[in-house]
Amino acid sequence: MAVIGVVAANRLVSSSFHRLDIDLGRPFTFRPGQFVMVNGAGPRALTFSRPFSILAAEGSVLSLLYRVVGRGTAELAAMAPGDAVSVLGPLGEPFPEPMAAQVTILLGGGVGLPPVHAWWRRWGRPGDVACFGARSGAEVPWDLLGDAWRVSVDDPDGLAPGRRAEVGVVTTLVPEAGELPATSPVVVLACGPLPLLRAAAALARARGWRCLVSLEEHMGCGYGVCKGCVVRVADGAGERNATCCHDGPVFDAADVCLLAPREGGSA
Amino acid sequence: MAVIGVVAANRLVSSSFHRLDIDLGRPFTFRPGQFVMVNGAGPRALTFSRPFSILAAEGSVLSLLYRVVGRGTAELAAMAPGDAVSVLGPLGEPFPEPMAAQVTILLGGGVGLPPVHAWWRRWGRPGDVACFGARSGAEVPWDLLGDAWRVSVDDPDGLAPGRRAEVGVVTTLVPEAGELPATSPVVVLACGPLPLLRAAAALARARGWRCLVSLEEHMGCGYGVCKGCVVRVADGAGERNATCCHDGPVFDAADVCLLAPREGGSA
Amino acid sequence: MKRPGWWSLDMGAPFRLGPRVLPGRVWTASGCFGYGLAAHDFVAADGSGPYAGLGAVVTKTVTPQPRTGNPMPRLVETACGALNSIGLENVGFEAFLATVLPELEARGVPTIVSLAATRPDDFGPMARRLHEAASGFAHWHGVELNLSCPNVAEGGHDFGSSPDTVARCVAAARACLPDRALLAKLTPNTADIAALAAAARDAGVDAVAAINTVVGLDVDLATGQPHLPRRFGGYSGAAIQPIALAKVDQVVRGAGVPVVGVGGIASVEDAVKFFALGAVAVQVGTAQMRDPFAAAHVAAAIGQWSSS
Amino acid sequence: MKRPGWWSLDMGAPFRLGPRVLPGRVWTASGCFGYGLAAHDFVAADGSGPYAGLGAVVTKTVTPQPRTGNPMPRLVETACGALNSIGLENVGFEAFLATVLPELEARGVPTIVSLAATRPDDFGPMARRLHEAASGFAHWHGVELNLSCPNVAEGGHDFGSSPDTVARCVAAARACLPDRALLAKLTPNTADIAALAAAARDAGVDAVAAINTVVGLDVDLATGQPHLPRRFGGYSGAAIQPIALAKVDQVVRGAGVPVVGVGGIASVEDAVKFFALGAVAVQVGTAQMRDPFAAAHVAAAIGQWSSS
Ligand SMILES: Cc1cc2nc3c(=O)[nH]c(=O)nc-3n(C[C@H](O)[C@H](O)[C@H](O)COP(=O)(O)OP(=O)(O)OC[C@H]3O[C@@H](n4cnc5c(N)ncnc54)[C@H](O)[C@@H]3O)c2cc1C
Ligand SMILES: Cc1cc2nc3c(=O)[nH]c(=O)nc-3n(C[C@H](O)[C@H](O)[C@H](O)COP(=O)(O)OP(=O)(O)OC[C@H]3O[C@@H](n4cnc5c(N)ncnc54)[C@H](O)[C@@H]3O)c2cc1C
Ligand SMILES: Cc1cc2nc3c(=O)[nH]c(=O)nc-3n(C[C@H](O)[C@H](O)[C@H](O)COP(=O)(O)O)c2cc1C
Ligand SMILES: Cc1cc2nc3c(=O)[nH]c(=O)nc-3n(C[C@H](O)[C@H](O)[C@H](O)COP(=O)(O)O)c2cc1C
Ligand code: FES
Ligand code: FES
Repeated sequence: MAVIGVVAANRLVSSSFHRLDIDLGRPFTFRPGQFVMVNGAGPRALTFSRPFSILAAEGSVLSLLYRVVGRGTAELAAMAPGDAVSVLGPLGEPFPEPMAAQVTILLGGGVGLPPVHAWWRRWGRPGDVACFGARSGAEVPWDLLGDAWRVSVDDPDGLAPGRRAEVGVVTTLVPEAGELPATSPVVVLACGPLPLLRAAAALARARGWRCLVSLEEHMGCGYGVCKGCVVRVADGAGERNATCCHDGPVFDAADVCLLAPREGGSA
Repeated sequence: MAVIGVVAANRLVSSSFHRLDIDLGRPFTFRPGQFVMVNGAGPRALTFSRPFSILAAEGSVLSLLYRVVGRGTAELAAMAPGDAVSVLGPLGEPFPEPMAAQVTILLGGGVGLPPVHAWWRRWGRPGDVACFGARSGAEVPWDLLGDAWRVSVDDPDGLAPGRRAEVGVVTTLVPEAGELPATSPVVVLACGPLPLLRAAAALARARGWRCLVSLEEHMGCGYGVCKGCVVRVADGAGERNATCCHDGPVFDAADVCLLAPREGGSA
Repeated sequence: MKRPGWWSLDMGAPFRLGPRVLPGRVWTASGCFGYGLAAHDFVAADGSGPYAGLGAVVTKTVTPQPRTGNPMPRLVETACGALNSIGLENVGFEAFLATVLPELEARGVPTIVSLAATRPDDFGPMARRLHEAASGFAHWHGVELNLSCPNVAEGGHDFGSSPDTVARCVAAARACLPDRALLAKLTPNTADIAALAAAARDAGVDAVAAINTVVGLDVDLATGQPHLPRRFGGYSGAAIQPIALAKVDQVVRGAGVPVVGVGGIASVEDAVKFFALGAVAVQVGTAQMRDPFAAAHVAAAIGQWSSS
Repeated sequence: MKRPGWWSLDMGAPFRLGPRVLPGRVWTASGCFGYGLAAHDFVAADGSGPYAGLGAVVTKTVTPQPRTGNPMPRLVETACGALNSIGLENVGFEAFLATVLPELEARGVPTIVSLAATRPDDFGPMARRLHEAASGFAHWHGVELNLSCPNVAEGGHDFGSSPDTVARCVAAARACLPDRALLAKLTPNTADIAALAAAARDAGVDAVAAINTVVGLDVDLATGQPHLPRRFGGYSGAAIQPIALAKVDQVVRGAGVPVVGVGGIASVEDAVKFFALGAVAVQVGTAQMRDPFAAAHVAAAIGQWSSS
C-alpha cells in the first residue's frame, strides 16, 4: 500500500511553494481534505514519512504543494523527475460534500491551500467564496488560483504585475453575513496555520456558521496505529483523544482546542 | 584538511571501472601509491570515509578509478558533476622512486591499477614492464593503458576489437629473469587482490627481486589515529602492528603476511 | 536477497512456540501497528493484504484501565531512528477484550496480546480473563508481557529491570495461561539482560522478546529544552539495531531461552541477522509505521526459504 | 548556526575545570584522534591547524603495559554509526610518558591523558608518575580515567559499572594528582549512570565524561557470524547521540557533577544540544575520524558566542 511512484515533475510555482507531481503507475482517487504520507524509497527513506494534503490527482498522477521547512521537505525539493518516491494513501477524513443550497467559504493559508483548493475544484459552486492568504505577494501561486480566488498577503512584496491582493489576514476577505444569501446554510472550511484556524473558528462562531478545520500534527504513521498525533476532542460523545491522521485531519472547529501545544493546548 | 571538492566528471571507463574526477579548487600534489579518503559532504556523509588510491592529479583535479562493491562506492557512482565531495589526503607511504638503473615490474590487478599506473606515469622508464590483469576483456580500461601495458584476463569475454590480452593470471605477463638486463636491480611493485600480491611476492622471492605491495584494509580514519587498519609486520625492528593507512599502504612483501584474515592472517 | 548458504532454519516446517503452532516467524511489534485493524483494508499492488504471511500481530499494549497517554508532542525523528513517548495510550483491557480481540478473530488475524500492568499480580487476573473469554479463538496465539516500557511514569523502568519482578510477572501469567504461548518482552536498559531472560525462562515463558526501546533524549535547538515534555523517550528504528543484536546474542547464549528479535528491522537483510544469531522469530516495529506492509514484505521474502 | 536566544554559556570567560583553566570547551575524544600527533601538519584551506580553538585533545587510552589490541577486523560501519573493537591497542604508559607527552607539550597541544588499568589500585601509581614527570608541562591539563571500555576482555565491562570500583579508581588517582583536572569516563552500559557519577563525584573527580561506546553487534550476511571476531563492539557515532543526551541529562540532574558530553557529536548543532542540557564541555569522537578538523570546526563556530 506504500506505493512506489516516480517523480514526474517537481518545480517552484511561487517564491516558496513547490509543486510535486508523482506518477503512481495506477489510477489514484481521493476525497478533498485527504492526505498522503510521502517518503524517499529504499535507503533514502527517513524513519517517518511526512504528511501532505492532496492538491489534485489526474489519472495516475498525484499532485502535492509544499514548502521547505526541514529535513523531509528539503529531501523532497531535491528530487528530480524519474526519482522513486514512496506514497501511502489516500488517508484521513475528508472535508464533507456540500449540502443542497450550502454556501461554502474556503480559507486556505500558505501550504494549507491544497485541501481547500481540491474541495473547490471538486464541489465548488458559483456562490462559494474561495480565499487564500500568503505571507507575501511573491508567495502566491497564481497559476493555481486564477481569478476565482480572493487573495490576501501580509506583505505585498513581489506581487505579480496586474495581480491584486488585500493586505491583511485572510479572514478579512470573508464577506459580511449580509452579503450572503440569507436562507443558505454557510459552512467554513479552513486549512492553514493555527492563527488562521482560530480566526476562522471565531468568525464562524460569531455568525452561527459551521466551521471545519484541517489540523496539523507531526505524524509517525499517518494511518492511525501509533497514537503519535493525538488531538483532544470534546463533542457529544465526551472528551477523548482522537488521532489527527485517522479521525482527522478534518475536525469540527467547535470540538477541538486551537491553541498551540505550548500555549496550553494538547499538552 | 578534509577539502570539499566538486565532481567534475564521473563515468564508466570499462564495463565496471568508474573514473571520478574531482576539482579540489586548489592545486593537489601526491606521490604514486598514496591515497585519499573520500566521502559525501554534509548530511550525505557516511560514518567512515572510503580509501581510494590516487590515479592522477592535474592542477586542482584529482582522478580516481573505482569499482562499485558496496554502499560507499554505490554512493560515489550516483554522484553527478557539480556534487560536493569530501576529500582527505594525500595520505600514506608511497611506492619508492626508482634507483639508478633499476628495472621495475608493475603489476596491477583490477582496481589495484591506480597506484602502479600513477607510478608508471611519473617514474616509468623504457625498460620497465607494466602489467595489468582484469577479470574479463570488457573490464579493461584501454584508454588508460594504451599500448604500453601488457594485459591479462581471466576471461577474454568483451575484449575490444583489435585489442590483445593473455588469458591467465597477471604474473604470467612477467618476463623471465633472462629477458631482463642482467646487472639491473629488479623491483616489483604490486597492487591488487591478495592472490595477485601472493603470486607477485612468491615470484620475486624466487628470483631474488625486491617486491613492494600496496595492501588494503577497511579503514576508519585513514590518517593513523584509530588503529582500525592494522597489519602485522615483521622486519628488522621486530614484529609489531603497523597501520595500513599511515605506515602503509605500501609494504615490503617480505615483511607482511599476505594470507587473508580468515585464512589465518591478521586475526 | 537470496537464501544465504549458511541458512539452516526450515521456514516451511511448523513453527511451534510453547503450546501453539504459529503461522510464521515474522511478526509486527507492539505499538507500531495499533490493534492490527487500522490497515485491514489496505491492499498491495499485487492484491495481497498487510497480514499476508505474518506469524502474528502483537497488539498495542493494553493495561487494566484505559490510559490517555502522555502529553504531545510524542514523537521525534532523529538522524536514523525516532524517540517516542506515547505513554501506553490504550482503550483498556476490558474494552480490548470486548471489541478488539473478537474482531481480530473474525478477520483471522494471528494475534499475540501485549499486556502491561503496574503490579506483577495484575498479570494473573488479566491472563485468566483472556483464557476465559477467548479460549475458543483459533487465531489468538498468546500473550506478550510488556515488562519494559520506559514511558510509564509509575515504575516502568525499574519494574522490568529486576529479575525478581520479571519472574513474578511471568509466573502469575503462566499459571492462568495453560494453552497459549507466553512471552516476556525485556528492557534493554539494563547491564545484564541475560539475567532477566533467565528469570523469565525459569518462571515459565515460552520465549522472550528483545528488545523494547532504549532510553533516549533529543533537544529542540529552538528552545534548548528536550523535545518531549517527559524529557526521555523510547529510542527505536535502524539506529538501535546493533544494540538489539547484541542483546539478542547475550540472551541466546547466556540464557538459552527462545528469543524473538526486535529492534531496527525494516528489511529481509535486517531480519536475517537476528535469525543468524538464533532468534526463533522477529518483529518489525518502527518500519511498520512507514509502511504497513513492511513485515509482510519481510515475511514474503524469507517465507519461501526452507532448509532443504 | 547562529547563537540561539536561550544560550547563556559565556564562551569568552575562562573555562575552569578543577585546578586548571582550559583553553576551550570543545575537545577531541579518546581513541578517535590517536595521541593527537598524526594530524599535526594538516592545514585547513584557511591556513588553520587541527588544534585551533580546541580545549583539549584527550589522548588514546594508555595502559600500564603496551597492548597489541584485538584481532582484525576491528571496525564495522552500520546504518548511521560504527562498531569498534580496537581493544585498547597502545604503546604503554611508560613509552607514552617518554615520547608522546613531551611532544604534545612541545607542540603546545592542550592535553588530557586517558588512562586505563585492570585494577583500581593501578591508577594511583600512574597518576603519581605523571605528576612527577610532567608537573612542569604547561599544556598537560589533566587525566581522564577510562572506566568504561567495553572491548577489554579482563573486566572492562563490569569494571566500570560498579559505583564502588569507580570510587576506588577515582580516589586512587585523585590522591596523586593535586594540581591537574581529574575526569572519570563512564560507561552507558548500565541502568543507573547517575549512581556511577555520584560515586565519582564523592571520590573527588572534577568532572565526568559521558558516554563511552554502547555495546553493539553486527552480523555479516555472507557468513551469518558477527563481523567482529570478539562478537561485540563499541557502538559510536550519530546513532548513539540520543542515548548520550539521555545519559548526560541523567548525570547532570541526578548527580550534580560537571559533565563533559560525548556521543555522536559532529556539528555545532550536535554540540549545542549537550551544552543545553548543562554539559560544561563536549568531545568529538567518531566524527574526528572522518574529518581531523571536525572538533576545530565546532570550536570555531561556537567559540565566538558569549553570554553578553
Ligand atoms: C494532514 C497534514 C497535511 C499537510 N499538508 C501539507 C501540504 O500540503 N503542504 C505542506 O507543505 N505541508 C503540509 N503539511 C505539513 C508537512 O507535513 C510538514 O511541513 C512536514 O512534515 C515537515 O517535514 P520536515 O522534515 O521538512 O520538517 P521537520 O524537520 O520535521 O520539522 C519542521 C519543524 O517542525 C518541528 N517539529 C519536528 N518534529 C516535531 C514534533 N514531533 N512536534 C512538534 N514539532 C516538531 C521542528 O522543530 C521544525 O521546526 C501537512 C501536515 C499534515 C499533518
Ligand atoms: C589504500 C587503499 C586504496 C584503495 N584504492 C582503491 C581504488 O583505487 N579503487 C577502488 O575501487 N577501490 C580501492 N580500494 C578499496 C575501496 O576502499 C573499497 O572498495 C571501498 O572502501 C568499499 O566501500 P563500500 O562502502 O562500497 O563497500 P563496503 O560496503 O564497505 O564493503 C564491501 C565489502 O567489504 C566487506 N567489509 C566491510 N567492512 C569490512 C571490515 N571492517 N572488514 C572486512 N571486510 C569488510 C563487506 O562485507 C563487503 O563485502 C582501496 C582500499 C585501500 C585500503
Ligand atoms: C510509537 C511506538 C509505540 C510503541 N509502543 C509499544 C507498546 O505499547 N508496547 C511494547 O511492548 N512496545 C512498544 N514499542 C516498542 C516496539 O514494539 C519495539 O520493541 C521497539 O520500537 C524496537 O523495535 P523497532 O526498532 O523495530 O521499532 C513502541 C514503539 C514505538 C516506536
Ligand atoms: C575507534 C574508536 C576508538 C576508541 N578508543 C577509545 C579509548 O581508547 N578510550 C576511550 O575512553 N574511549 C574510546 N573510544 C570512545 C570515544 O572516545 C567516545 O566515547 C565514543 O566513541 C562516543 O563518541 P562518538 O559517538 O563521538 O564517537 C573510542 C571510539 C572509537 C570509535
Ligand atoms: S500518526 Fe500514527 S496515529 Fe496518527
Ligand atoms: S584507518 Fe585509522 S589508523 Fe588506519
